[in-house]
Amino acid sequence: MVTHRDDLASKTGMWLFLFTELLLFGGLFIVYSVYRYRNPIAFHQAAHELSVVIGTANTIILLISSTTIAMSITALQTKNKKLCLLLMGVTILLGLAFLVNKYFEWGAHFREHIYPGSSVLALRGHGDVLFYGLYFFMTGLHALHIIVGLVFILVIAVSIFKDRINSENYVLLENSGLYWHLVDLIWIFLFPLFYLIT
Amino acid sequence: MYSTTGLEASNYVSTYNTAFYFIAGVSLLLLIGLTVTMLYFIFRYNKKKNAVATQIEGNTALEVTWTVIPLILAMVMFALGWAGWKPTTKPPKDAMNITVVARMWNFLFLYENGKQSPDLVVPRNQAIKINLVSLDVIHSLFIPDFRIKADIVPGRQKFMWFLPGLEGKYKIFCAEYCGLQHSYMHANVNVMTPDKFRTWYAEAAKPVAVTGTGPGAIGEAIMRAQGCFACHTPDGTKLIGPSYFNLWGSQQVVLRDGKEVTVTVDPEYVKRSILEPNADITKGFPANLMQSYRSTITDDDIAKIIEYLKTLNDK
Amino acid sequence: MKTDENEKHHIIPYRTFLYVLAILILLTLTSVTLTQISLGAFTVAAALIIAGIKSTFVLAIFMHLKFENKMFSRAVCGVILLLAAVITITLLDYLNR
Amino acid sequence: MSTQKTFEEPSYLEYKGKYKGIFSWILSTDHKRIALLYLFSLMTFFIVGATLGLLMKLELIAPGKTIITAQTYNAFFTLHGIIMIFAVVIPGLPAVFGNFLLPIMIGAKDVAFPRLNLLSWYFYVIGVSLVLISQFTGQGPPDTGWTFYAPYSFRTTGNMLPAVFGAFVLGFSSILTGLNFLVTIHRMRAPGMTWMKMPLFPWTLYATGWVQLLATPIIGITLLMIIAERTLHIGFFDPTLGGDPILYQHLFWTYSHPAVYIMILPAMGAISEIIPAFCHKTIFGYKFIVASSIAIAFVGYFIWGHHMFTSGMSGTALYTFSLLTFIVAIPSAVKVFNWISTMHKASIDLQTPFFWAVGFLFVFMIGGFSGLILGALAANIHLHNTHFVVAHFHFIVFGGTGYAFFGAMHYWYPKITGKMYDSRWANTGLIIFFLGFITLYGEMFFLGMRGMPRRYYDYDEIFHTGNIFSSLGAIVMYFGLAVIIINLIASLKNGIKAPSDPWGGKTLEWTIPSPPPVENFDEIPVITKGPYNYK
Ligand code: HEA
Ligand code: HEA
Ligand code: HEC
Ligand code: CUA
Ligand SMILES: [Cu+2]
Repeated sequence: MVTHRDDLASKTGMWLFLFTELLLFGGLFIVYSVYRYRNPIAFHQAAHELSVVIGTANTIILLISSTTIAMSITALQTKNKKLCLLLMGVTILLGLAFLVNKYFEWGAHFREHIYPGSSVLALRGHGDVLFYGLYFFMTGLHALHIIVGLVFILVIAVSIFKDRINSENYVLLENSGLYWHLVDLIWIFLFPLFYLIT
Repeated sequence: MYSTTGLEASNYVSTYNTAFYFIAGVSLLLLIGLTVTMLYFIFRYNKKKNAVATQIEGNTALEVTWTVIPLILAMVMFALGWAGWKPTTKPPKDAMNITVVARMWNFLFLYENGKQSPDLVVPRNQAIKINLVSLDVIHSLFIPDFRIKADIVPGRQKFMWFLPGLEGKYKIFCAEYCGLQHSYMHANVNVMTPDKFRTWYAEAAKPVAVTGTGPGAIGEAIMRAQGCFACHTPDGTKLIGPSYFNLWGSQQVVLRDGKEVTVTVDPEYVKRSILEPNADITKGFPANLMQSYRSTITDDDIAKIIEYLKTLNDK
Repeated sequence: MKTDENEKHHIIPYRTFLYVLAILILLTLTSVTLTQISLGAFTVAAALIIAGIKSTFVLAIFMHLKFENKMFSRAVCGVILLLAAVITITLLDYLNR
Repeated sequence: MSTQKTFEEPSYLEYKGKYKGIFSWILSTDHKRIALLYLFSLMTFFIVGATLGLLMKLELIAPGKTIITAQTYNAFFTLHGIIMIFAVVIPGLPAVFGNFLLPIMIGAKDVAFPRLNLLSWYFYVIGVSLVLISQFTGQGPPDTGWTFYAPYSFRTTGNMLPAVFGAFVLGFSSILTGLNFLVTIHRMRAPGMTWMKMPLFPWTLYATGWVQLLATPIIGITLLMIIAERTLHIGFFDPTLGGDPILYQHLFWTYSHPAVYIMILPAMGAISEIIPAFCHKTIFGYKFIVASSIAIAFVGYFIWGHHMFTSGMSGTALYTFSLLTFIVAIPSAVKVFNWISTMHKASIDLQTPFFWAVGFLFVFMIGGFSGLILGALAANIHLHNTHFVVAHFHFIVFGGTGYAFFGAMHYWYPKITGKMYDSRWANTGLIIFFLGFITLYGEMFFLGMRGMPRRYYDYDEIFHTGNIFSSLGAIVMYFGLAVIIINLIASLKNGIKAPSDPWGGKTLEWTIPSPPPVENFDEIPVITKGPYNYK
């Protein structure tokens, strides 16, 4: 009906959506601050059990993937479709690498019987239950966002491939980029809060 | 009517009244004033009387006035509310300590000498400090005549205090929704003269009012005081928990560590059911609902309870 | 009134992104090493400050806020302040119990 | 500026699109048709919720069991609360009248994202369906009250998951509507419509949009945590695992207090449209009304703690929350004074919508004043969780948002349907309704003052008399509402054709035909004057 295109509206909408995502995690940050305040020692010690190496690796993976998706926009703007698709492909691969790392990390915890509701965890005390509860819930929700972001990027890549999205009309690519950066931003905070408070 | 109880019923009545009646009074005046003004305008400036409206964009001086005056009024209201609340945090040093144990769905008051009572019995003019303990979900101890209420939150150390000033019997309600029998979770406050209280306090440590005679009467009285009948019936009707009817000596299927086992209801089992209810979960009933009575029921009591259970089998 | 805003886009050179990436990785490594040597109470603060700096870079460059209408950056600041205020008010309860 | 009488174009009601029959509605992306979809679903749910309310009142007419069991009563007020809050008053004015009128009032052809708009209606229907499904499946209906307080909400055997997830989905729907409106207002105002030339209803939708956007995610995550708590025993709010039930209350009210301003702000906007239209007079203090909307939205975000005064928060928190609660009352006061001043030296046309506005003012003041009493710490300690609170929120939610909804219904009815309604029946219904309302809820103030707790299936004999009055009021109100609704439905068939501007309104919706054509405007108008220009 209304055929007028308004890129700024689209981008505004995306930003507003990112705000809701921010507050969604914001709620969890509130929970985190309260329980950390009440169980400083248990949090401190539980954090020792997380692997800083994997955490750092994952941080760097996400940072690089953020860079590549940002660069893909420049590529499309300068009409370099091939490079653009390549960069998006790299982003997706890095996202998958992140998930694989996470999988092994979680797997290791599960093998030690550390997961929400486990009786082994319950024996270790309230602070540990809460730390790992938050850890699994927040990183899990974050991983879910990674998956959504990957699908989003994939869909856009297909559109670019089919020239439905091009150098004239790339606001959707920008939006998928924004979403991906948000996922990165949240990780930037999750990382120190869980891995570095030792 | 509750609000007519004397100002002295507790130390909070008068501060409550000050805050309440000041705000209500100012509100009523404003409500009447504004409504009358509005009706007057409607009457005076309706289309028939005033065919052409005068266009007025606004008036900054007026706006400022009706921002500032309500703001001042509101600050007074706030201050009165605060002033009335503040004493609730500071119990006098000589306050008498009582612990209330709240659970679904009854209150039990524990005194320092080990006495237990389903009703709160206190001497007049003696500050009372009640430590609030909940075993399952949030409850709230509410004494309307005293204008006081405090939530009883599981896992938290909290207290409330008040100074009863008038002898008499007053209602206690549970004011936080806590499930099926929430509206039946009530008790009384019994304010006595210090003398009477002393006698009451010195009576046998566990004065459950035994109504009947015969075997099991004491057991029934204990269970009434502990609130067992909120969940269990003696006559076979299923409430929240299994009925006691024909329970004694029967075979029960229970879940133990997630596995089904059949047990006989013997003294051992009843004891475990009362002290560690979550060890064996009767099939078809929810876990975690019945909480341990370790803090309030002794082995002796359990023996009496079993006595009572035995009377509930039809021969 | 709407059209011209839509027309101007800013093309950011690849170089800029790579510089930013280098800075971000450097900051990550700094915060990791910082927290390994114990700074006591400041550890968490340091880690969070670094995370703050990192996110500023991501927001400004990767997310183009620096080149976008001012309205966006104002809104982002507003939302972050709001979240901070909510956390503070919640903690008013917990810190003073 | 006028595009009147140039319609070869069919109205949005007759328009033949790609799809036929019901699909031309449930697949339409036209903001006007979506508004009607919302209207019908919302009225259905409202009648369900209201009937539950009536049944509760019948139960309470006497102590002991009257018509239903305790279990059913508990399930009823839970469902009543969830439906009324999440499915009726929160979407209420924005989803129905906002959708219909926002684009027209700012001179646009549709909202910014029409397909998203339709999607939010689907979320809405799915959300409510989940809530309703929870009633009939699993081990019995949810029985926690609409507040889902921990730890009861994961102790109960009621079928919580669908209900909680339904509320989550409803939140999503609300976010999408708010987002859509914000972008629409930012990007699609007609040329010349500066912020200070925008009518007040869009202004309140704008303020509401921000609250929807920034508060709803908090309840979203909280509800997810309740789900995780029940399924995975994650321990966040479970004291036996170290969690803190009070933290749940903090998170819940961080959303649910701002939510009450989601409910009332658009209602205030509608009243701000109705009053000048029937006074034939520009609104008094336009800028101050705008500013007060924003102030309410902003300050309203920080006062959630006044629902937790007896929970044992720290003194500092109590102090802060109580103080801010009193501050948030000031912008509401400013609005009331400006509305009443608008009537000064006006030329008032006494029509049904205006009566609703007057009724709104009266009951809103009572509701607001009782809110002040509850905001005072000393008074709250006694009144918290009594029927005084129930009276407060019915006065302000039903009396505020509900009256404004019905006022808006009668104000924009000609525009939406193209028909006039019978105003004698409309006024009769209003009077019966009003009398029932005051008897029903007025009495609850006194019950609460005497100490009758809320969510009580059974009560002490001393509360009996009051409850009889209150229950009779409910029955009277039931008839009033029936008259109103039947009249509106009957007028669809019998009403005479409505002109494009039956009341002499000046905002843009009155410059186009009734019902509006599909594209709203032949030509986008150019705005040069303020919204309420009666010169
Ligand atoms: C539309 C929804 C709505 C609105 C607008 C309000 C508005 C207000 N509410 Fe209400 N409230 C609810 C819906 C709403 N509330 C609900 C649903 C609950 C219960 C939830 C539950 O537990 O289930 C509740 C509960 C509630 C409580 C908690 C009660 C308890 O459980 O203990 C409190 C306490 O402070 C409160 C206060 C207020 C105040 C101060 C305002 C103010 O904003 C009111 C401002 C208006 C005025 C003051 C009137 C106009 C002013 C004048 C005419 C000028 C004169 C003014 C002065 C002198 C200051 N509300
Ligand atoms: C918009 C919000 C809204 C509305 C409109 C209502 C409307 C009503 N409410 Fe409710 N109420 C709430 C929001 C609302 N409520 C909330 C949030 C709670 C808290 C829940 C909780 O504790 O968790 C609550 C709780 C609540 C309680 C407290 C329960 C308790 O604490 O014990 C009671 C008690 O009587 C009650 C009664 C009513 C009644 C009688 C109506 C009446 O509905 C109003 C009268 C209307 C009718 C009776 C009839 C409707 C009309 C028709 C059916 C028309 C017929 C049509 C044709 C013939 C075409 N409500
Ligand atoms: C909050 C409700 C509640 C209260 C109060 C309660 N119970 Fe129970 N009770 C239950 C439930 C539910 C079960 C079944 C699940 C289980 O075994 O834990 C149960 C099981 C039992 C059983 C085992 C019955 C069987 O069929 O195997 C006994 C015995 C018992 N309760 C005794 C008591 C006594 C004695 C009291 C009071 C001192 C009491 N209960 C108070 C809820 C309650
Ligand atoms: Cu205990 Cu309600
Ligand atoms: Cu509130």
